[in-house]
Parts: sequence; structure tokens; C-alpha cells
Amino acid sequence: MMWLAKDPVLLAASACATLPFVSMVVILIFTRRYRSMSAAISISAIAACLLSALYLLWTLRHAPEPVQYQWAWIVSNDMIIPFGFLLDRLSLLMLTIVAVIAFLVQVYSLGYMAGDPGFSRYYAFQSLFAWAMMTMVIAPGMLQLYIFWELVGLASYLLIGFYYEKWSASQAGKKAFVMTRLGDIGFFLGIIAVLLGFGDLGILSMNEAAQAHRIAPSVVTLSALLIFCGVVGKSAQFPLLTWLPDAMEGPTPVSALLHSATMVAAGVYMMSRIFPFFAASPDAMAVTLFIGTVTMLLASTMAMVAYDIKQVWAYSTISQLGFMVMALGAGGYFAGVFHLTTHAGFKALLFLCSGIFIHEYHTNDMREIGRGGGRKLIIPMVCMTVGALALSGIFPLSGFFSKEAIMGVLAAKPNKVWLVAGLLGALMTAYYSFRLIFMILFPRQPAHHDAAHQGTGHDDHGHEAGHHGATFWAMAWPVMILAGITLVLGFFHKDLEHFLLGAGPAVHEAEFHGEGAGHGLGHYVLLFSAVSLALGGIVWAWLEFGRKGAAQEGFLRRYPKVEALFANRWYIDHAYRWLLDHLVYGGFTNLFTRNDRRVIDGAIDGICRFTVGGGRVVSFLQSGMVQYNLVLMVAGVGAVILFFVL
Amino acid sequence: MNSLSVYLVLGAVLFSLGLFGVILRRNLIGMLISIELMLNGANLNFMAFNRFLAPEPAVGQIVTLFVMGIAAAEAAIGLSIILALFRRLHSINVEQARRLEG
Amino acid sequence: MMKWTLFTPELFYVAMAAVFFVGSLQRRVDSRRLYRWAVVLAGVGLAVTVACTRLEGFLFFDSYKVDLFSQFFKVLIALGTFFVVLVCSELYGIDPRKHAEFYFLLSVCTLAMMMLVSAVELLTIYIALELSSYSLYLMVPMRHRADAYVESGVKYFMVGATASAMMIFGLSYLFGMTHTTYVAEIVRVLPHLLHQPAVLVGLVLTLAGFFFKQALFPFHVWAPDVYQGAANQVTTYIATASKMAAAAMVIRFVALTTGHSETLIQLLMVLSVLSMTFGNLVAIIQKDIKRLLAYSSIAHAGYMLVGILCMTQRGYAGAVYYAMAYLIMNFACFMVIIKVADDGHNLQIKELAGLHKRSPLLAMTLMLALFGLAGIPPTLGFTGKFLVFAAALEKGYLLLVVIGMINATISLYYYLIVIKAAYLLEPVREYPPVRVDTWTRILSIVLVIAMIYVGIFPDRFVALSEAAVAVLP
Amino acid sequence: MLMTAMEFAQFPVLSVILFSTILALVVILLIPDDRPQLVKQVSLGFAAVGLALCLYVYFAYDTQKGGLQFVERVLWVKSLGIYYFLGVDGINVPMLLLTAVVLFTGVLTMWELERRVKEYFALTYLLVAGVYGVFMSMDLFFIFVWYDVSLFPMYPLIAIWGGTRKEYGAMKLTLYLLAGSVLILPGILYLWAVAGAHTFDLFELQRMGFDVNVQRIAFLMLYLGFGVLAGVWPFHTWSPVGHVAAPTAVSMIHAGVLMKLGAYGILRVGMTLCPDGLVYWSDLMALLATIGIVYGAFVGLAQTDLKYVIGYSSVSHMGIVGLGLATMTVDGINGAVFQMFSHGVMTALFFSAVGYIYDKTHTKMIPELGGLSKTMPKASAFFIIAAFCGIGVPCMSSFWAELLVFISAVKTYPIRGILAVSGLVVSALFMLRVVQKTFYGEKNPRWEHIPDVPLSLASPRIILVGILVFFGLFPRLILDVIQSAVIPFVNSL
Repeated sequence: MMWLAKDPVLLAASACATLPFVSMVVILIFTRRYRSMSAAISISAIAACLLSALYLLWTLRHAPEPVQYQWAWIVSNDMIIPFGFLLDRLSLLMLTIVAVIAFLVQVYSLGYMAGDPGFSRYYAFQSLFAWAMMTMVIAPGMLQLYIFWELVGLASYLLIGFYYEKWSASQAGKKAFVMTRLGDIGFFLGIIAVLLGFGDLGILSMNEAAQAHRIAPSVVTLSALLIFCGVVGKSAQFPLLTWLPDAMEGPTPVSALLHSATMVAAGVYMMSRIFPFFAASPDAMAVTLFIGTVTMLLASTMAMVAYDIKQVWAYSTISQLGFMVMALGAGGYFAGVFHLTTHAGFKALLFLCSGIFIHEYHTNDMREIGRGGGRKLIIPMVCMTVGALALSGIFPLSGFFSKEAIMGVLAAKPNKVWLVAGLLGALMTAYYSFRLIFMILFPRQPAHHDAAHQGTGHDDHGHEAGHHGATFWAMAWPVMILAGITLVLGFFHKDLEHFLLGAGPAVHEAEFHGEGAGHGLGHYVLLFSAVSLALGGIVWAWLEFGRKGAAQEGFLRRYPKVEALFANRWYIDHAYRWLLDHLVYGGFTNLFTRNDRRVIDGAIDGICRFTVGGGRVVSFLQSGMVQYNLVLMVAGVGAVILFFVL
Repeated sequence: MNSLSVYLVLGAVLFSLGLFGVILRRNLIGMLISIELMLNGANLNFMAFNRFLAPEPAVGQIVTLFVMGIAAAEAAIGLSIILALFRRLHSINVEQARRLEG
Repeated sequence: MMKWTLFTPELFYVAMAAVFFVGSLQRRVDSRRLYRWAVVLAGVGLAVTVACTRLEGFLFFDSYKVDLFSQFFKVLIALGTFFVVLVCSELYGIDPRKHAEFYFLLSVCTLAMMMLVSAVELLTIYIALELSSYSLYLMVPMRHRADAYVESGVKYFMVGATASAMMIFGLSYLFGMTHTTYVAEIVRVLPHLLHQPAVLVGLVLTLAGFFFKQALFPFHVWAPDVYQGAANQVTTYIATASKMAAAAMVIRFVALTTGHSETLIQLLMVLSVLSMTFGNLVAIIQKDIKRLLAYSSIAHAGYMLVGILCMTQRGYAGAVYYAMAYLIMNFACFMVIIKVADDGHNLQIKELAGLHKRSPLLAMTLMLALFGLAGIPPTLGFTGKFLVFAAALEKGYLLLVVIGMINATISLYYYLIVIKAAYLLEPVREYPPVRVDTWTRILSIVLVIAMIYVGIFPDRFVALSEAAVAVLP
Repeated sequence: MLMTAMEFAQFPVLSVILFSTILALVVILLIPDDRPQLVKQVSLGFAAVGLALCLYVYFAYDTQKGGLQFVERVLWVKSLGIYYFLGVDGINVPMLLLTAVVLFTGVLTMWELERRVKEYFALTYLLVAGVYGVFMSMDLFFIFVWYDVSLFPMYPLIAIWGGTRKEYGAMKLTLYLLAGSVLILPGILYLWAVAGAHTFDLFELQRMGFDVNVQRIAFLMLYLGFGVLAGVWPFHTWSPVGHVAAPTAVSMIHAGVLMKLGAYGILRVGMTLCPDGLVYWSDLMALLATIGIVYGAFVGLAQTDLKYVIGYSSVSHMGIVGLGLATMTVDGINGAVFQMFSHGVMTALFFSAVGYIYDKTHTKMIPELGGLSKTMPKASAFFIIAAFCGIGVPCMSSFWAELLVFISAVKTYPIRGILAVSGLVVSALFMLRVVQKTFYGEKNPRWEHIPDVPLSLASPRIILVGILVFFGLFPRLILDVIQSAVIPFVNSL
């Protein structure tokens, strides 16, 4: 281990890549019974990772060349699959994001999960996730990335299904795993395509080879599209987007960490990881852009009609991921990554705040929370509003800057459709987020509402909000920290930009167009329109939900068909259900099972029965009558003689 | 009229008669007799071959003598067995003895 | 009179026969004493036969050939006889007053078969054959209190007599066409005469006689009834010792044809396939173990023929080895049957239920023997099959071997049924525990060890059988 | 392959491993019936010895030198050219380790057996002797002999200690598998005869080389013959039936080790002796394997019996092995052998987990179970881990195997490869479905009283999990060994 000590960078990196795993093993094997100890182990592990991540970020902030460590994980003939670390600016940034949010969430969970029977298990899985995620982030090669990508999926499965006694939870976990697996098949095939077409899976070499057009364009396009399937699965893009809302079955911190901030962003991260590779194939980029746009719009519409607070944020997550994919697809490398960063911050914030509400009022329905008196919980209320503002891209919050960057990139596109879509998205985003805020802030009692429930609601709120115990503060601090980040992060976007683009992966020229557009007059027009649209959305929400006497019924109520369409997620799930029932279960499974029982097994048993029956038949040759036997014998002789003569 | 073939044909006829007898007669004694017929057909052949073809004249006759002796023994054994059967089944009809089959 | 030493084993059995003849004249003799006498005499006979293994020479004007081959089979026959005598301790199958005659016939039959093994002249063959058959004819209906099976004796007699009549008729033609009764001579001139129908008929009828003895399909018709009908010990004798003689005779006769005639090979192939298939198929549906073993013996005759029809040294060696293996395995099965059905009745498969509790040793012996018959390693039965199949494939009879293997699988089915009865079924009614005396214990242990040992270390025995067949032309 | 003085001088460890099982058999038979506990201890002891020796062989095997090591070669039957010829190379070293591990854990798993203990362990050791024999022998005759030796104890083992429809299952499985040898024995003898009928030594035969047509016939026979045991697609139906009927540890050994015998036979006998035949039939192999992968997964979706599910998953996973072999590339065969190993461990884990559940709840029917995680978290955890391994979750050993196989499969047979890869989705679906229906959901009052698996019983499962994860994290430890044999093998093709 001397070589470790000699190289602190390596030491830090390997700490990130091992400590959480160790903590998981330790927790699962030894400290399942000792809840606090498990939590301590896990949190200290993630804290260590956070420190080393920050250390790496600091030491390597000026490193001209990415630092890379590799060891052969398996060697099969001429194929070498390395395990190692690739420490460049992108990975370091992402590593930091993951570490920070994971740390905060784990602290938060101290409060949120307090008293849960599966406390230790929860922290074990959290560690598993942290380990997989961080090792994936600093993976130097596509295969290592894929491997930990799968492990992240596993962690997500376990955490979504954490309340496994709830049927819907385990169902959601299964759905998430299988749907992402569906995308991963494409990812895997894409990797193989690269392997066959190019032969090296190192990320850096892939990127620069693609840029230098040393890979056949057809191969690049094919593999890029296949790999994008993985993104579609992981980042819940259209058409594989329906698992993410269901994934909200998991504990809220989990949703905050995995299903908004980090894991679902892994798809986007992976895409920006090999961005030059994608950029080398315009077709792939076009597809990406298209998918991103569709996803963004669909998800926003869904968010506009949901009443479950977590559902709303889930949809908004999807749509924001759509934004990122759009940005990348439009060639805005920095815009995508930047939005990923900011979004990680404020979306985690939003979820954690909602978590506090849910924890206090034991309901997910925003109307219930409102009636319960959600506004009396000052801290989360304020923080959530901050988050919402950031989400809708209001100056001077972080969301504003990243959205602007994206808009700039879109504006740079010759075809303005994308820009229009983006602006529309911004509008809807503002609308649905403040729809939620107002619903909690200004609760309305519907005419038909039993006083009893309302009363209890008030009671338990008063009783809850009365004492802000340790648990509450354990949840409150991370929230406030995140809020702080959200407030300030935006102002660093220039530094971040230089940090990333100074010496990142080769930059696509679309980038320059984007930035170029970012400084002209058009830029201000764009800026103005975007902000005004966002404000318009907020006002609209105010008119419908905020102001006195507002019916708190979205305009969509007037178009029940449309509302049903949105509320049912555009019937995407129904389509899948249908396919599953009629194609998989009704079709192949049924067919093959029958074939197995009837045809194959039937044939085997048939042969056996035939044999025994044959015995029964043949045994008639041996009759009891001695003379018949003699006839048989003589006939035999005759046959033999014939045999000879002929 | 005095050629080998005549005797051979005769022997063959005897043999086949015996064979048919064995197969067709339902009476055990009858079957036994038919078997004797078959043997005699064989004997006739031996004698004939011996008479017309054989290099040294003795062999066939010796064989015949042996066969006759054996036939006698066979008859004795056969009769005794049939007798044993008769004691139990009170019949010498072979159709009574068809229990074991399959 | 040096030459008479060649004849020692036969002479000994003559003497043995004489002893029991005298015994049969006494008014009433104690069957225990007879049994002891028999064991001693048979043991000595075995010793004598073994002692004479290395003798070689001709007797009786070259009509009687003593060589390693014949002596080897004589040893097997003597061994079989000894085994059979050993399991005669409770001879309930036979009327106590007839025990002496039983032993007498047993010795005579053994003598006859020993002569059969050595006979190389038509008349000698015929006489030896008849002599052995007659003693069997007599032994089969000797069964005590067995009205159900009384018919089997007469059936056996009728079929046998017909077969022998056919054979002698065929012999007459052979004699006529070839002007000789010496097999060697006949075979020398036979290939040139094969086009003559008379010769064909003669040959086929003669073969029919042999196949009858070996119970090949379709000359097997006597076997099931006789196996079922005869007393257990007699069946054992027929299934072991007399099989040896038949095998030896067929091997010798076929070996004399020295593989010239393709048609003969094809004929043998057809016969072997038919016997295997028929025997195994019919055996599946049997309930009575002895009858089942009768059919399995038909099938095994087929396997043995596979080795023989290769007409190569390796083939004959395989067949000889197979015969030896068959003797041991088959005897093991019958010993178990005799011990389990100690009152001498016919054992049904279901009566074996729970044998593993009633007598673990016997159960294991039975299982090993049956696995051996099914040809499962590492028992000697597998080695036997392996040898004959190897020989067949050396001649390139791939299809034949595949058919053989399929048959082996089929046979495994009914052997497994018996094993299942012995090991899995719970007895429907409480059977008394099997009385196993020390001798049986020793005997079965010896058999088990033999079955395993010869199966695992076949080298010496393969070499032995090769040496035995080396003297064949 | 003639042994040098050094090799001759060394300690015949392989024979010791092989005959320790026979010795165990004899010793167990000599123990009086009223001492079942002693029987268990003795057999555990022998299993431990075997495990230690196999570990020794595994680590003493010199991957740098490669080739055949620990060779023992004695002329057995002169006239036929049969040799008692033991040796290990990179392909069968992992198999030996697998056998030892599964035997050891299997003995531990059956610790609570009451009925006819003596016979059970005796038969188990007979079975294992056969398995060791096949894996060690380099002589066709002995390979076949041990092969059959390992097959027929299955009959009593299933029929006496079995469960559902045990007699039907036992008879079916035994006949089915021995029907396989209907083709194997003629195939072997055919090659032997063609080669001049004077040696069964695998390597001498290999050096002789055979005519293409001979190879085609022989390879087909060997492939189908061994394929029956390997669960190749149309001949797989014994696997679910047999596994359902068999008692826990027998299923462990059978699915864990015995099924590997089939694949090993194809590799060691068929592919070694008939490379051209392999080339000729590889398309068929790949096709059947792919069908097996997808088909097994789909049929598994419909099963309601835990053991049926595992049976079909075995069909699917053995399909991966077959696919790997069919690619005829180093990666593919590496993956195939690796998959043999990890599938063995994985299925053993599966069955031993199910075994505990079945012993306690007396049912294997998924609808009756449910919510078990609440009552027996540990016992369920083992099954769930095995399920993850079956899905091919990374850092479980089977993931690497599947990775290698699929990469080379897509390379060699694009369409079939892609189909096989997409089979992963279905397998994930059906594994998770079973996990969910069996272990998740509301606590089931019926199983309230059931105690969770105590440490003593958990130990075998812990060992198995450990192996899965260990080789999942450090795959090189096994892969280097495997490919030390595979690379020259593929070059010789």
C-alpha cells in the first residue's frame, strides 16, 4: 500500500471508490442491529469521500491534462477491461456534486428515517449507491462506467423498494429496474459496437478518435444512438420516462438523491462524458435533441395536473433532464453540465423540503398539506419557494443562469422550433412549480370536506410544529445549506464555465455559436423573453391558485379530456402494460410454456409410453399355446432361409 | 426310380409331415409321434446320402443308429412328461396347457 | 493313457453322476447330507476343471477338441454348477424324495455341456446337445407343488424336441453335401457350396438348433415359460451354466466360418437386433422376476451376438468376457431371488418391497447385479458391453451399436423398476425378514466384490478371454 | 503427455482427491445405522479434506507454465489402450474447485436430514466421485465411466429423498440422462476405432486428428449426448422436473455441478477431438443456445414453483455457456467456462436458499408464499442475492462470464448475439417477479412462527455468497487460470 501513500491524489480517488463499499459491507454484516452505529459508519464514509472529492477538486483545478489511473480488471486474450480513475474537470465536478448531495441527504435521513425498522439497511443501501455512483463518475472507460451504471440501477431498485412490504413500492422498484435495463441493453450493444468498430473503450481515446474522425461515421452514429438508449433509460427520457414518477414510492431522501439530483442525471453525465463522441455524429445529436424536447414538453404537461407533491417534482425532474439533453443535443456542452449542476442543487432542495412536509403531515397531497397549514413551517416553506424560483429560472437564482445558457444554445440553432419549445417549457415550469407553492400557501377548503379530517390535520400539525426536535433540525440544516447553494451558485457560472471549458474534452463549435449568441443584442431579447415568460407563468399560477377567491382549479379542468391525457401520462404506461400482457405474458411466455409442456415433454413421455405399449404389443408373439410358438419358430427358420436365398 | 433324389424327397416329405403334425395336432401324443416322423426323415436322408455319396460307407449308418437310440430315449422322456401332465390336468390336449403367456 | 487326462473333468462329473445315481436308489436319504455331498463334489469338480485348464489335444478320432477355449468354458460351466449347488440348501422347489435325482441330472447335464463345449464333430455335438437337453427336460417338470407351471415342462420338451429334430435334419443335408461330419471339414468346403439350396437349408436348420439353445429370437419361445415354470434352482442352472455352453458352441461354430460370408454376418446382425429389442420390450411389462429375467436373457443373447458377429479376435474375446460377466451377474440375481423366496415360490417384483430393510446385503447384491445387467459402470457388465461394442465399432457397425445402446437404456427402465421395488416401495404386507446364513453372506460378498473388481480392473480378464479365443481358427 | 520423472515423483494429489470420496463412501457404509450424527460429521470431514486439496490444486496450478499438470498416467487395459490418466489444466481446475465447494456446502445444507442418512451421504459421495472422475480424467474410457457413475446415483437420491412426483422425476431424469450416453459411448468408440483402436488417451487421439466427415458425425453425437446433461434447448425438460423432485442438496450438486459435466464433456471431448466438426455444427450450437437463453427466461416467467423457476433459469444460463462455446473464440470460451463456475455456485445458492424455505414452510408454490422478508430476512437475502447474480448484476461473478460471452457472441453471430443479450431483460423481469412475489409484500401470517435461518445453517450459503462476490470483484483470479488453457486450446482449433 506504499504507492497509495506516495500519491495523495490516488489515495483520495481510491477512498471515494472504496470507503462507501466497505461501509456497506460492514453495516450489512456486523451492525444491522446497531442503528446509530450504522448511520455513523455510513455518514463518516461519505464525509470522507466528500473531503477527498473537495481535495481533488482543489488540487487538480489547474491540472492541464486529465489525471488517469488504470489497472487491468480482467484480461481475456487481447481484450483488457481496466479498473481505474479518470480525474478531469467534468468528473471532479460531478464527483463533488454527488458527494455533497449524498452527504447532505444522509444527514437529512437521520431525521427523516428516524425510527424506521430498516434504518441500518437504508444506510447500507445509501452507501452502496454512493460507492457505485462515485466510482461510475470517475470511470476511465466505458465498460467500467457501464458496470457501475448497472450497480447504480441496483441501488435504485433496492432503495425504491425500500418499503418492500408496500406492494406498490416493490412494483415500482421492479419497473424502474426493468425499464432502465431495457435502455441498458442498448447501451451495452453500443459499447460492443464501439469495441468492434474502434477497439478501445477508453473515454479519452474514444473522444479524441471520434473528433479526429478516426472512427467510421456510421459506427459513431450507430454506437452513439445505442448508447443514447442507456441515457433514455437512466435519465427517464421519452419513451422510457414512466418509471421515474413511480420511483417516488421510495423514501423522500432517496427521491432527492437518486431520482432527482444524481442518479437520473447519470445519463446526462455519461452523455457529456463522451460529448465529443456524440458531437461527431450530427444525426445522433439531432435524435438526442428531439428526444430531449419531447420529454421536456410531455413531462411538463404531466406536472401541470398532478396533486401529489413528489409527483410534481418527479415530472419536473424529467422535464429538466429533458432540458439538459436538449442542451447537449444542441451542442451546448457547458449549458447541459451547468444545468445539471444547478438542477442537482435546487431539485434536491425541493425534494428535501417536500420531505419535511410529508414527514410532518403524513401525506403527499399538496392540498392536504396546505390545509394542514404547511405555510406555518417557515424554513421549508421559504426554502421551497427559493427552489421553485430557481426552478422557474428567476434572477438571480442558479436556475436562471443555467436556463439562460440553454436558451442561448437553442437560440443558436438555425431552426427556431427548439427555442420556442424551450420557452414554452420555461413557461410551463414556472406555472406548475408555483401552482404547487400557492396551493400550499393559500389552502382552500373545498365545500365537501369533512371537518373531522381537517380538524385532525390542524391538530397534528400544531402538535408537530410545536416542538422542533432534533429530527426536525437534522432535516432543516441540509435544506438551508442547499438553499444557500442555490442562491449563490449562479454567480459562479463564469468561473465554472472557464473551469470546465478551459481544458475539458474538445469543445464542439456549436458551443461557440451558442456563446456568440449569448453576447449580442439577441441575447438580451432572449433573456428578457425567457424571464418574462417565467414571470408570466408565476402570475398565471397566482391568478388560478394564489389570489383570494381563486378556484384553485387549473385551466385544464375545462378540458377534461386533455387533463385526463396529462394525468394518465399520455397513456404511455397503458401502452407498456398492454405490450407486457399481450406480447410477453400472453404471447411468448404462454406459447413457450405450452410448447414445453405439450410438444417437447409430450414427445418425451410419448416415446416412453410408446415403448411400454410396444412391449405389450410384442408380447403377443409369446402366446401360451405351444404350437403358435412353434409356428413362430418355423416361420423364423423360413425367413432366415429366404434371407439367404435372396 | 432308384436315384438319390427320390429318397431325399421322401425324407423331406416325412420331415414336413412331421412338422405339420407337430404344429397342427392338439394331442400331445400325436405331437410326439410327429416329432418321431421328423427324426425318421432325417434318418432316411442320412442313409440315402450314405448310400449314394459318402466316401466311407459307415458314417451315415452310425449316425442313423445313434439317432434311433436318441429317438427312443426322447420318446420315453416325452411320454413320462406327458404322463406327469396328464396326472395333473387329466388331459393330453395341448390346449389345456396355455396358462403361461406374454 | 496320457490322453485320458484330457478327459478328466468330464470323467469326474461322470463319477459325480454315478454317486448321486446310487444315492437316488436309496429308499430315503437325508437331503442335508445330499446337499453337503453335492457342495463338496461340485467344489472338487470346479477345482479339477480349473486344474485342467491348460490341457490341449484331440480325443476320439479328433471329434473332441480340448483347448484353452473349451477348458475356459468348462471352468465357467463348473463354476455355474457349483454356484447352483451352493444355493440348493433349501431345495423346497423339488420334492424331497427326488433330491438325489435332481443332483444326478445336474451332474449329467454339466457333463453333457462340457462335452458340447469340446465337440467338433456333428454327431458328437448332436449327442451332447441332446444329452444336456434331456436332463433339462427332466429337471424342469420336477418342480414340487406347482400345478400352475406343470405345462412348462411339456412345452419345453415339445419345442426342444422339434428344434433338435430340425437340427438333425439340417445336419443330414450338411453331411450329404459335404460328405463329412467334421465341422472343420464342413466349413472348409462350405463356402463353395453355399449356392446350393440344400446346403443352405441344412446350415440354417443346424444354426436353428444352436440358437434354440442360446434362446435367440425367434428360437427363444421356450425360455420365458421354462424360466417361470422350473424350480428356482433349475432356472438358475438354465440361466447360467447352460447359457455358457450355448454361447461357447455358437462362438466356436461361427469362428469356424472364419468370417467369409457377409450374408451370415448380416443374418446374425438381424437376429441380434431382433433379440435385443424383443427381449427388452417384452421384459418391460413383466411382473414375475424370473420371467423378466428370461426376457432379459434373450436380450443379452443379442448383445453377446453383437460381439460374436464381428468375427474378430476382439469380438470373440468380448463375447467370452460378456458370457463370464453374465454368468456372475445373473447368478447374483437368482441367488437373491432364491433367498428371498425361500419357500421356493415364484417371486413377484412387488414382493421385493422393503428388501433394503429385510436384508441390506442381498438388496445391494441385487442392485449391483441389475446395474451390471443394465451395463452401468463400474460393474463388470458395463465392461462386457463396452468390449463387444468396441469390437463392433472396430468393424464399423455404428448403427448396430447405437441400437444396442438404445436397448440398454430401455432395459435400464425395467431393471430400475426392480431396484425401485427393492429400495423404495414400502411392503404392502409385513414380509418376514430374510434368513441369510453365513454361507450366503460370504457368497454374496464375494459376488459383490467380483462384480466391482472385475469391472474396475478388467485387464487380466480381458487378456484371459483373448487368450481363450486365440486358439480359435 | 508422457509424464516426466518430476511429475511422477510428486504426490498424486488428484488420485487422493478422487479416492478420498470412495473412501468416504466405504467409511460411511461401515458406520452403524444408529449413528446418523457421526455419518454427517464424517462426510463433512471428507468434504473439507476434498475442499482443502482442491484449493491446493487450484492455487498450486502454474498458470505461467499452463498445460496439463499434476499428471498421473498408468496403462489400465492393455489390449484396448485404456489409460488411468488424470491431469488438470486451466479448464478443469475451476471445475474441481466448484465441485469441492458445492459438495462441502451441500453436506452442510443437509445437516438436518433424518431419513436414511447413511445411504444418502454414501450415494452423494458416489455421485461426487463420478463428478471428480470426469473432471480429472483425460482418457475417454474413464471419462465415460465416471460420467455414468455420476448419473445413476441420481435415481435413488431423488426417488428416496425427493419431493414432488419424486418417482416420476427420478425415473425421467435417469433415463433421460442415460439416453444421452446412448450417443456418447458410440461416439467415443467410433473415434477410437477410426483412430486405429489402440488408445483412449485424449491427447494422443487429438494429435492423430480425424477426417472431416468422421468429425462431423462424432461431434454431433457427442454434442447431443453431452448436451442432454448440459440442458441444451430441446433436451432440457428433465431439468425442471428433476430439480423439483430432487432434495435440496441433490439439486445443488446436480444443477451446480452435474449440468457442468455436460458442457465440460462437449468442450473436453467433442471440441478437442472434433474441431472441424465443431466448425461445421457451431451454427446449430449457437442457435440452440440462443433459443435456450430466451426460451428459458420466458418460460420462467410463467412458473409458480420456485424450483421450476430455478430450473428454467438454469436452462437459460446454460444456454449462455453453450453460446460461449459456440463462438469458438478465446473470450467466448473463457466466458463459458467462467459461467460454468459461477452458475454452479449461483444455482447451489439458489437451491440451498429455497431448500431452507421449503423445509420450513413445506411449500415451494410462489402464490402461497409472500412477505417472507419480514419473517426470515437472512434466508430471503440469500435468494435475492442469487437472483441478482442470475440477472447479471455487476460485481457478481456471473456478470463477467456473461459479459465475455455476449461480447464475443455479438462479434461472431450478430443476430443471435443481440437476441441473447435482449434475453437479459426478460430474465431480469422473471427473477425480480419471483423475488417480489415471494419475499416482498405484506407479512404473511401463515409464516409468522418460522424462525430465521440460524448461523449454523446459514454458513454454507454465506460461503457461496462470498465466492460469488469475491470472484465478481477479482475476476482475474479465476480468469487467468481459465485462459491459460483456453488460449492454446483455441489456437489448436
